[in-house]
Amino acid sequence: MVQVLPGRDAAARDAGQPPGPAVRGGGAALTILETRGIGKTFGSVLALREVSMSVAAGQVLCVLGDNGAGKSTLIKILSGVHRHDAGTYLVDGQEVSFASPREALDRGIATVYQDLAMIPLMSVWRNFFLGSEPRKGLGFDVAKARRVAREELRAMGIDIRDVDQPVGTLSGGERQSVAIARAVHFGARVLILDEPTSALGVKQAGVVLRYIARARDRGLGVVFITHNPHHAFPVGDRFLLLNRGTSMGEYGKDDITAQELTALMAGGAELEELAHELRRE
Amino acid sequence: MVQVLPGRDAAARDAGQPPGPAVRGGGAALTILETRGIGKTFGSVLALREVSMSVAAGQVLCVLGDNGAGKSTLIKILSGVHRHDAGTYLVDGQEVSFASPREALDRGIATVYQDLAMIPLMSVWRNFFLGSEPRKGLGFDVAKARRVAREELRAMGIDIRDVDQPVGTLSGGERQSVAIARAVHFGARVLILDEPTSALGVKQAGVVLRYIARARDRGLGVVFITHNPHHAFPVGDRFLLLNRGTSMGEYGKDDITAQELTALMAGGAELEELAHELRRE
Amino acid sequence: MTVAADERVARVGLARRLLIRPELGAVVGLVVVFVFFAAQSPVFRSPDGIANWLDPAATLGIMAVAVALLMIGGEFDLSAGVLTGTSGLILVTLATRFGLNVWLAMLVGLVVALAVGLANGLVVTRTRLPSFIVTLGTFLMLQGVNLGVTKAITGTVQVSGLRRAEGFEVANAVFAGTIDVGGTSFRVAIVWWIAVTAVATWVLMRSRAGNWIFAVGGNEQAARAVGVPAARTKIALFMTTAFAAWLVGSILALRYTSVQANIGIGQEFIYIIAAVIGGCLLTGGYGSAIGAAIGAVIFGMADKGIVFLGWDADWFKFFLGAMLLLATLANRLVRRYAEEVRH
Amino acid sequence: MTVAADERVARVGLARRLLIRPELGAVVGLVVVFVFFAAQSPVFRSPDGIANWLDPAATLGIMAVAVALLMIGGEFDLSAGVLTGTSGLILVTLATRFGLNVWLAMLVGLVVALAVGLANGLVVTRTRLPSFIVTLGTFLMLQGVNLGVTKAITGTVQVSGLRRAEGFEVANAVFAGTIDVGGTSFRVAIVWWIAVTAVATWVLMRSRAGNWIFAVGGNEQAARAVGVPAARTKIALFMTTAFAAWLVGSILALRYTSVQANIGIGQEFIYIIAAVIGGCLLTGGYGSAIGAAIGAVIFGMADKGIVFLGWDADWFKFFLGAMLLLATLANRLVRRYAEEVRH
Amino acid sequence: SSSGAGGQQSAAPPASSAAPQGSGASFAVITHGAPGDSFWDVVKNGAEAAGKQYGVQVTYQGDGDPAKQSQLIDQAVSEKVDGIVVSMANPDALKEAIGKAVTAKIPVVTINSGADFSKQFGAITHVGQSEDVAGRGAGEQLKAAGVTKLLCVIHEAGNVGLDQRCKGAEQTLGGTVERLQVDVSNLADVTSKVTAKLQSDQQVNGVLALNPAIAVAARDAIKDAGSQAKLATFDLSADVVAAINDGEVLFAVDQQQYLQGYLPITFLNLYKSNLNTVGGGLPVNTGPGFVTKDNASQVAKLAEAGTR
Ligand SMILES: Nc1ncnc2c1ncn2[C@@H]1O[C@H](COP(=O)(O)OP(=O)(O)OP(=O)(O)O)[C@@H](O)[C@H]1O
Ligand SMILES: Nc1ncnc2c1ncn2[C@@H]1O[C@H](COP(=O)(O)OP(=O)(O)OP(=O)(O)O)[C@@H](O)[C@H]1O
Ligand SMILES: [Mg+2]
Ligand SMILES: [Mg+2]
Repeated sequence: MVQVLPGRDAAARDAGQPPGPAVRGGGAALTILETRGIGKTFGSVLALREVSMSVAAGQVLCVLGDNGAGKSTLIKILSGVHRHDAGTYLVDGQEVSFASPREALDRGIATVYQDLAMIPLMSVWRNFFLGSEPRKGLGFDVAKARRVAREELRAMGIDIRDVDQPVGTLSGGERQSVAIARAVHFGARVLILDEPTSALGVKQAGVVLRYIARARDRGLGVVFITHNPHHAFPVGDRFLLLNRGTSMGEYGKDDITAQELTALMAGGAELEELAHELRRE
Repeated sequence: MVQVLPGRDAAARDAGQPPGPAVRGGGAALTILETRGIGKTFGSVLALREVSMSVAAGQVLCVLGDNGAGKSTLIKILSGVHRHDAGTYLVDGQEVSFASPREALDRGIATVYQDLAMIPLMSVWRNFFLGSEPRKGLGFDVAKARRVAREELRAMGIDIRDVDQPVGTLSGGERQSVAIARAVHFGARVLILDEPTSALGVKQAGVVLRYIARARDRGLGVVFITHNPHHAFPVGDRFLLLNRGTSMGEYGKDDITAQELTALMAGGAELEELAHELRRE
Repeated sequence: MTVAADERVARVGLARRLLIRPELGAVVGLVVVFVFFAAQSPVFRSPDGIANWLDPAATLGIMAVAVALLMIGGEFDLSAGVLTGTSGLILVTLATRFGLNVWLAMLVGLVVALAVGLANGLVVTRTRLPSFIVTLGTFLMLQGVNLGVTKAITGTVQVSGLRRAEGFEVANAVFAGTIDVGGTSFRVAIVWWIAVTAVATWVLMRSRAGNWIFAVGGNEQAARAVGVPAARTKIALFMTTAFAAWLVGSILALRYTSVQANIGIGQEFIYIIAAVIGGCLLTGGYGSAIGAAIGAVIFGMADKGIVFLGWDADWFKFFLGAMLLLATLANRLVRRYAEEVRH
Repeated sequence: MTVAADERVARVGLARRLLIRPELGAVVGLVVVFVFFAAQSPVFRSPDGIANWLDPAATLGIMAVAVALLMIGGEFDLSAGVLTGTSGLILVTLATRFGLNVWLAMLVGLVVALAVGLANGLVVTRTRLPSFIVTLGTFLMLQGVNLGVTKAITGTVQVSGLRRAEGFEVANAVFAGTIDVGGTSFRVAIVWWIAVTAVATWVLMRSRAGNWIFAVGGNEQAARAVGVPAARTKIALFMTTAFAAWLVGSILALRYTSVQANIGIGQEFIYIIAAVIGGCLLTGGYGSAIGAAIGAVIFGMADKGIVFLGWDADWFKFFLGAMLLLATLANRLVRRYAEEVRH
Repeated sequence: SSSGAGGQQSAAPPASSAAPQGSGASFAVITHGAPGDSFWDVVKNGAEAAGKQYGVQVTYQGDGDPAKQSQLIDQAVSEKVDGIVVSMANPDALKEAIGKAVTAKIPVVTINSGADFSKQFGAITHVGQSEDVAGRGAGEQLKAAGVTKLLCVIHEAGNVGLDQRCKGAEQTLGGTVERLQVDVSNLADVTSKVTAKLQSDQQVNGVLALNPAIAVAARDAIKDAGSQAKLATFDLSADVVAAINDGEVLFAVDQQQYLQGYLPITFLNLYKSNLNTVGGGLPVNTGPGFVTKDNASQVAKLAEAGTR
């Protein structure tokens, strides 16, 4: 169970409704996405209840929580895969209920999903541009697609042998990199990343964190899910904590230290401690 | 690119061929799995070349490497999913070439795969016991299967609402937990884990690391793949480094410090450094 | 903490929970179709009428259940229909032209049918060609064999005269007789159908093999990776279908005492249709034996109900198509209500 | 670093690389079947013989290509065969009984066919029922309509007399005429077939829609998640199939100037077979238009070749089945050699 | 050539011409013809015309699978119809079902084939012309036209009726008869297969189609192959009649199957109202007749109306 530091929770909640705009890079930040008491039920499963959050331009919101806490469900509502069935969802202050991810994309919301990633039988470059194919006359600019896909992946430190390779034959990390590279390439205003670094090597994960920072600096809003406190703390501006489908509060970076964050994520058990325990037989 | 510390590599290779048995828990460790110059080609793709490694009873071998280095390919050869096409593979000193994962399982080798995990439409308990169903008379002891599946998952800190839920509706981490709990439950002599902690929360990852330590203490050989040096160092006894399909050497725990390991995994870029970089805009 | 107390689970009515099961969706389709015809035709709902439409539903049902198992295991068998013909032809030919005892002739038919099933299974698992194309090959080849051999032996396209063969009486009573229930005679095939459905349900839900069937259909590679003997499971499924084809072929041959060389052609799709109406996924990994059995009844009711209503035969297919669509749609709507967005 | 210099890529011969393409596997099956028949029958390999077996391959090919697109998109259309009949019946009925100009009658047929395709697509995407069952419904309903309406209007099961209709000559020349190539007259349908294949190939390989087709067939949810208009893509595919059915129906009606009410029934599976022989996966997401076109030729050659060889008609289906199995097997073996263990 | 088209025609006046007696009886016609089959469609038209004329209810069903056909008979029995008309392509398979009808005191008239079993099974009479008699007639005519090697085009493999037609022709032709299997739902395929056969076997000098649509496709095939083969067919359609007039088709066997629908209803109606039986157990023959160039123009209109 996640143990919430007493007092902090309520304080953060007061401070966070609505969240004070984080001023960054000189521009005044605008809230792009906001949810108010949002909820989602699958049949008899209450996956998400009463979650409020917001992301402003130039801000990184980290969503943290145990397995099954509802992080991916929240993401999927934000990006139009699921329709919420309680609460309100606002984009640019306007209430919306996306019928399809296309509508979210058209609003400039690009997403890397945890489990809805790729078409295994399709080649890397076809996957990369899927849904946003570059045109050339009536057709699809294949040469450009190949070139851009290769370049973007190389920039991430993934050196694909052959962009014609079916995605299904890539390694787990390579596949994830393709999804991230695509979202970064097409992300216009908001970038949503659901555990993007989970299958990545240390180097590639570093590249992704740098991408997030760069997107933030370009004024995009970023929603970033991770289980790794070492990844969350360096880039996050605000931290939304979910537990068993409900929000445990939203924290600003200044309200919380890296140690506290780790403690929150680990439910009190420290990795350092664990290390000791593991050595003893 | 992985930068290998000069000198270390050759030294480790000398020392590691054949690896000195790691004495642990009082019993003399026996080499269970061993590969010598093993290789694998997919069509025109050389996924693995000339990799030698070994795992002894009561020993944890960490396999480290960039994305696409060939870690999963190695694992799949060890567990009988792929057949190697170069080199030799020995189990208990006997040359083998598994035609199916069944044969590996029959030798007590249980595996958590990175991408071949679950049957999405099947319930949790059916998935849990798949291939090793408990019998009851002629049939399948359904009551026992339900109970054991629930208990094993609870022990991992995953509190599934309903073991009758189709696996496809679980969260990413819940799904991974089911696979791990299954492998731990059925692992007899060797446990192979391909990035088991990638989708797990900090708490659940800690539980998995404890499982690994416990399996090791029970005298199982463990092959453990991870991208997280904080996970690798506490439990690993030996570290096999892969890069672009070939081995960069095998290191004993005493030959290498946690810092060196992280440096090797990250290819020189430190996360601490990165954190600084990310703060600057 | 017990499951019921989990705060993340909403309370859901019993009805809804029941409706989630694949076969109970089909039950709704069944009720819709039954009510539709029963309301309009007194004969349809009379015991005689029921015996009437249950009869073809039974033979279809036996096949649909076997085909459903195979479909859950991720494969198709297009040769199943023709194989019923092959089994029947072997039985009648051996018993009438070569003087074999009916039981012995049936045994030979069974061996041949199982061999065809084995061959289908082996070719599918060895070559990894889609079973659709492999069994299509078997389908065509068996068609040729049925016709070619029958013509060669009898000079015509049918063999008959089983009634006079030795052992016919008992075999007929066991496989093709009738049983009296309250003055109405029901076909004994209905009993076979119920037995087959019960066994198949037990295998699917309560045996290790059942677990393997769902697994190889749901994700064969993953199933192999955890040690499921995928090839053996699939071969066994093909042989099960072949067994069912033999059973149905024998039932029909014993009942009509003659077999035409083109019998069973086109039926393979009706089996698949019944299984799909009953909730099986064409992509494998999902479905139920009871569902397929119910699917067979729905098809049988629609098929015969239209005749009872006396609608113009020219439009028969039109009504049949509309009826099937409505039954499946009712099934789907109910299941969707039950599970809402779950997919 | 250029790709060719990557040390992780083994050098692979051009032949192997070519053979990986789905359609080039089918070419091998084509060559095998052609050589087999050509070696034994001089008529088969004569220009006249080629014109003869290319003729049905052309109409089959047009349908197979459209059906292949639909299958790559993850759906089936069982109503495609009957829809050729519907289109033809509309054309002939309107032109002969209601005195419409042939071109106008064709236009009406096109509108109706597209409406059927649209209905199929809408029902499949809205209800999320499997297309197998939805188009099965359409298949049965169209069968009923074809027969019922034809009987109601003409009192018989066929309409004829198109030859006397206004505009027939030109339409016949365009859709059902012949062209002379070196003294042999080839059917103009062959040209239509090549055109359809070329357009379909371009769409698949070089258009945005092609990317969407592969994606919705490979993983519809993932495709939707990145913004592919999955429903629109599928509806368009159903309408494409309907268009092809209209084209083939019109070609045949103009050629025979009469249409029977039961035309096209059972053809839907031949289309699927041709697509599968040509390398399409039944599960969607993989295949090619050229492959399907080649699959049609393989089927056509095997179908006619057996007649050219004069083998016993009773065993016809047997040989056909064996031939198809061998062609697919050759295709598969070649591809496996080319890719080895890649799956 | 002997059908006497004009005379027979008066047996099928428009329904309104005779005052319906309106007995309210209902009769079931159950044949082994698939729906949409052109031959059986004329039978259906005949039965329905008779029904209209007598004011009785006539339902028509057909299925080529003997099991299905017998189930249809069972259904009619449980509906307690006043009479059943059944074609017996496979008497063995229908024995039980017909027996049930007879036990239930429902009068049965058999039509088309199965004349030998009609009385034995308890039918009140048989109306028709068995397929092999028709086939024999066709064989004779073709022989007279000089055909020595005949191609018999089977459009439904394993169909008993079609097989009997070919066999009948074989018995009287004296030459060789080769069979060819085609797919009736794809006429381009039929043309191409017949062409293939004619191209590869120059000896064939006669083609016998068993369905008018096949005849039209075979006519094109003969043209395509540049063959001199003579073409004959079973059953009529407007196209076939035109082709006969043009000399492209030698003759069409006309079983006058309209009568096989019309007469049984008449007999059953009379049996019901007046206990009449016809023929004293001997079959009533309806054909075969032949439509040739001589009488083609007379039957052209009738074929178009679906009564020939
Ligand atoms: N389609 C569905 N049907 C039923 N239950 C579902 C469905 N999708 C998700 N759930 C349930 O909702 C809960 C939240 O799932 P979600 O995927 O949002 O978790 P998560 O926070 O992303 O976890 P993880 O860190 O493991 O990815 C889980 O317990 C899961 O079992
Ligand atoms: N079936 C296959 N066909 C072709 N190439 C393949 C196949 N399987 C793997 N590869 C290639 O082999 C290489 C090694 O893959 P592998 O999955 O072993 O990497 P990995 O070390 O596990 O990477 P990750 O950390 O990202 O999981 C990858 O570049 C991948 O593209
Ligand atoms: Mg998640
Ligand atoms: Mg891997």
